[in-house]
Amino acid sequence: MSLLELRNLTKRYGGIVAVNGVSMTVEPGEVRAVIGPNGAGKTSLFHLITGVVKATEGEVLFDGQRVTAMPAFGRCQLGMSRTFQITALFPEMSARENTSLAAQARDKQRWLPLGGQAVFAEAARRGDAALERLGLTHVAHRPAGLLSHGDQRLLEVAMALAQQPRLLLMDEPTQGLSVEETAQAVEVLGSLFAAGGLTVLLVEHDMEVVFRLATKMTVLHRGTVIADGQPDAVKADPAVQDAYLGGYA
Amino acid sequence: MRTTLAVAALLALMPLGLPPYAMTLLTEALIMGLFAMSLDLMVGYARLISFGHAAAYGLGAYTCGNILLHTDIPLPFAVLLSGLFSGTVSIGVAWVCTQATGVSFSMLTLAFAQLLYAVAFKWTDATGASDGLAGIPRRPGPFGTTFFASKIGFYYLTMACLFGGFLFARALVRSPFGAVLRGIRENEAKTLSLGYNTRLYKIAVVAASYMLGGMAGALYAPFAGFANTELLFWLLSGQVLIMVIVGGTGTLVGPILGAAFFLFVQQQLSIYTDSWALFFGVIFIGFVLFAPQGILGLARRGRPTEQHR
Amino acid sequence: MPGMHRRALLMSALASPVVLRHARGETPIKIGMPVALTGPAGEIGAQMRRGAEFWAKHTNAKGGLLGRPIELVIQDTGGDPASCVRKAQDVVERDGCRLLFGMTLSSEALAVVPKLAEWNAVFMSSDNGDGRLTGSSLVPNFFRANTSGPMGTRAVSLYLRQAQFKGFYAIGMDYAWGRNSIGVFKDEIQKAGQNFIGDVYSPIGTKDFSTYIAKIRQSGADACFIVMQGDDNAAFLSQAKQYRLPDKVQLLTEIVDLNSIAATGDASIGLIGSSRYSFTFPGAANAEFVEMWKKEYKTVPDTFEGEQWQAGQVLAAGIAAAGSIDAEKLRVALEHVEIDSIKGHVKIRACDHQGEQQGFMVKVVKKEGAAKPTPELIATFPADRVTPGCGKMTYDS
Amino acid sequence: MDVLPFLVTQCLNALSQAALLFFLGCGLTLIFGIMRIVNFAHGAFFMLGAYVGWSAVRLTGNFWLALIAAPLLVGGFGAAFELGILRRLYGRDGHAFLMVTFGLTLVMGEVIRLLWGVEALQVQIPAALSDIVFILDEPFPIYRLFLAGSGIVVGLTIWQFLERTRLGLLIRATSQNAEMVHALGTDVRLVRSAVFGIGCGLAGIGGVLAAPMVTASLGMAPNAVIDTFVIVIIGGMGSFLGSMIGALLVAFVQVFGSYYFPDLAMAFMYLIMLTILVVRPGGLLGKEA
Repeated sequence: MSLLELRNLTKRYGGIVAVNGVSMTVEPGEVRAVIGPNGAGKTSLFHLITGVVKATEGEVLFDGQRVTAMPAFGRCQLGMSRTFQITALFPEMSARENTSLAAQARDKQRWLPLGGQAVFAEAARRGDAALERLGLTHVAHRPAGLLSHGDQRLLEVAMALAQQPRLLLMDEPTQGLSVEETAQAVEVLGSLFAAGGLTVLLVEHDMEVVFRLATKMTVLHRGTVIADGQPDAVKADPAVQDAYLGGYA
Repeated sequence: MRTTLAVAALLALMPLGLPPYAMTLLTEALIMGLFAMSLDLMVGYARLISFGHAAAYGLGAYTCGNILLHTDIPLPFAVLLSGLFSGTVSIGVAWVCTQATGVSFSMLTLAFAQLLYAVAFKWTDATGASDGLAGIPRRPGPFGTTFFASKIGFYYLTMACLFGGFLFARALVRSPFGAVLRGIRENEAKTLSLGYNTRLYKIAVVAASYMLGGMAGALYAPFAGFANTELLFWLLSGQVLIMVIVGGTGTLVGPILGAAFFLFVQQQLSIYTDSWALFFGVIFIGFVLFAPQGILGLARRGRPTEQHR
Repeated sequence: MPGMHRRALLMSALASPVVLRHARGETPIKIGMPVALTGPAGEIGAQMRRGAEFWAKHTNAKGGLLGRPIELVIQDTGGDPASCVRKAQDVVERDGCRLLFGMTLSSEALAVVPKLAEWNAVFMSSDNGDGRLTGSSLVPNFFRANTSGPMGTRAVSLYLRQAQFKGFYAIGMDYAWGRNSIGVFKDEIQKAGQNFIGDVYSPIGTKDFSTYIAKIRQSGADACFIVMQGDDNAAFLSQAKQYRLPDKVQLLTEIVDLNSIAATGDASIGLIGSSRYSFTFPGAANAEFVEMWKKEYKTVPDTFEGEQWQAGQVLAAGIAAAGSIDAEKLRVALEHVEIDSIKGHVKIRACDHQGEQQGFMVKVVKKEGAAKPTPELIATFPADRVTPGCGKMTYDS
Repeated sequence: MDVLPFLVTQCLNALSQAALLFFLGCGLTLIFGIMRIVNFAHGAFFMLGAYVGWSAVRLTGNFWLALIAAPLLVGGFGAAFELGILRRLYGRDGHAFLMVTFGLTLVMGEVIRLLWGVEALQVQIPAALSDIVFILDEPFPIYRLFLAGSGIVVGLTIWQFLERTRLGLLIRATSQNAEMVHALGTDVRLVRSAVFGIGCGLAGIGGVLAAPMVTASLGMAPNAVIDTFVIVIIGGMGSFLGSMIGALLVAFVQVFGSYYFPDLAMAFMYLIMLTILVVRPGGLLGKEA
């Protein structure tokens, strides 16, 4: 069974159709990238998947369960963790507190109003492990707001990882990074994905990044899917070249 | 913990040396301190800036006043019950108010408090309308003891409520629940996306805050022997917010100090001038402009930062 | 200066030349006076303060009470009951007062009286109207030297028995006194078999009475009973005049005082009401008091100045009889005080601590050549007809 | 008495109240719409207007002069406060403004008390307006008619000002995109000071006009600021038309409510506000909160 399945998903804002009858799947273990030119509906699709906005039509299924009407935090509880296009952290907390708070969200006793030392210990353990996987252990005690741009990006990924997600959703993971920082981030993420065990859906417009990281691709154009498959096959698709890739290939 | 015990011991010794009027003032300061601390739970830990916290105080005071006037429930239980009642009512209030965020949230809380004020002004049977509830007694008990009805006994009851409330609030903000509140304070959208139902957490913290604030009001009713609509008025909401901000938000102790500070200064100034509110206003503007972290925040900034959660 | 308020110091300083000459070395008798000096009832509070100051000065000049000078500790309550409780507690605990004056509004007095036993203090009221203070809310340490709201209302209703009106409406300030007096009035009117149409209450501090006036006009009543004081009273009377209400409706009031007349000018002419005290009352005692007052203040005494003086005289008689200001002894003595005062004979009843006294009806008229309208005495009722039964607020016949 | 004359006079009465509330509401909404500041001190500026008006009438004996002088002074003070204090807070969150202006409310209340004393001060209605007229045989004060009229006139003037003048254009542009206006070479800071001053000045006009009816007194500020919040919240923060609708709604609820349901009038007003906020968090005509 697919981990994530979209059926005929549509979002209209007044008269404007942002996402138009999109159907696609994400299989366990794959790293799928959704690409498309500006205004293709990538961000709207991402919002529909994470639950930030509600679909006009169609269904979102996660692990066979219908989650179309479920609020964002509920989907997260099922195992969907996300990162933001513009880095979203808790700037005054240390990096370690950031990942710990993220990990705590997966604890059944996350709401415990008194005591809770065991909850904290477990959350810190998972958070620290995530920091280590992304090579951030050396900045663990620094306030998140004072980290470098690249590290902040990675910290956000670490927070998602600390939740041990079944599906990791990334919204333009290299947005706003310098060329150098992008290269670094891609390297870290590449080895992370290569290590296996993660299912990832990422939205990205930087082709370099997509071809380095993705194992599958979906191409959006004006709210509709125009191609889907292996990166190389998609790259060769004339419709895609026409709509988007231009002279890239 | 050691500091808390030392302060408790010091306060416990106060009745030995202070004249009655000073004990009255000190008791009122402790009540106000509890009230300000309760607001800090919302303002300092979840950035829920309430402009209507008098609602909690007034609810507690009227509830306790009615319990003491019309039943034989002993004073300490009446105070606890009133706090619980206030906390329960607030769940509805919070459900509505947390529809909004930011300044709109503040306005909604103000509107709610004013609605209660308007109702209290006309609901003669429960509130005595503009005449208020007079002659609120301090019922004896439990177990027939009249200790809490005496001036000193009442002081100890107030002290117990303040310290109990403080320990409860401190445990709350240091718990996993408190960690989520801190997340909401710094970045609510992110906290939501991590899988926390932030609205429930906000409603819960409002309820806890109203419960403690309600207890403070519940103590005030038998303290003054009187309760009227003034306890629901927006001016009180504003004053307590001033105490919290000047004392230092997100510190629990700061607002208690802020309340005591303003009460003593007001008492001293009102001997010489009726214009003590002028002083209130100027100090407050100064703090918002130059030291938004408050007295305790200033003091802590001077020290090397400690690892605190 | 621990335990001493600046205003208290000022008060004693004002009276000091006399104090020093007559009562050197004696500790003063401190009387706490939490009183509304600001807010809508501020003018009444100011009258009470002047009355008390004048009485204290006069008494100190004669050697004080029990050879001790009187010192007033005055604090402003703003007319707010919560603040009044706080200020009263303050003068008792901080300044050591065991005697209390003041508490301008009945709601303030109702808030304070339950505390009197704990403080071991006696409160002598000079203006509180609410009948419950000497009824259901009576406490042993409360005494009322003044005409109560029910008594004033009763005087009006007795007067109305000679008049013929088709229907009555009533407007009162929305607090203890207003609601209490109108309740008594309604009872009286209905017992007399007359038509009571309705009542309405305006919040304390109301400035715009247009809706209330419209309501009175719409009711079809040809007489309206007013239970208001201070700024609210003045505002209502002048707006009623503006809307030509007196053309259709005879205005009756529970209190006629000079200040309201002055504030409303000719708008008050024709107003009929009971008067708790007026400088126009008959008798040598009153004439003498008015003369003394004129000498001091260059004007005639107003309602609450006269009432406060009478309250002071009652308290003085009680202290003299008790030989002490101890609450226990003073209470017993006060319960048997009888004096001849500026309002005639006043007797404190042991049963409910109300001062039995005559009831007066006045009409506001402008005499030929006079600058201002004045209240003219039109009827007097004996004490036993206006004072209700012990602990009661209504009348049987 | 007939129902019709009663209804007509009460409606006129409500209109005159609405005019006063509108002066308050549109000033507050103007300031919020452009500066994102919730001015808690708005009631205090209203009160200041009444007191300055009283003094001006006393000094010059002319109500009309007071009607010009008071808003100028009050507005000038408002602009000065923006320059001296509020300016330091841009960049902080909206609550900082709410708190500072709350502090200002306390300070202004005390300063006014020190300067003018605690007694309520009566402002004489100008002779031309002090009489009454009979509308369908019901007496009605001319001054209230004048109030209702002035509300309409000022409403139209502001509307035309915003639509037709250069400063009006700038103000509207600033509310939409401050950086853009700044980039076009206009001093946005000056526009902000002007807007805060104009908003406060409007409250000042309201104060002068209210004074003959309700006297200048220290209780004015708290009552006014709460009513104003209700109006602006109902109408939608930042919406000029919304503040007009809010003022009318509140005035009619107050006048007819206190006639038919005197015990519920006040609670009713807050209930309306809460209902609107829950259904439309931005108010009737407001954008998303």
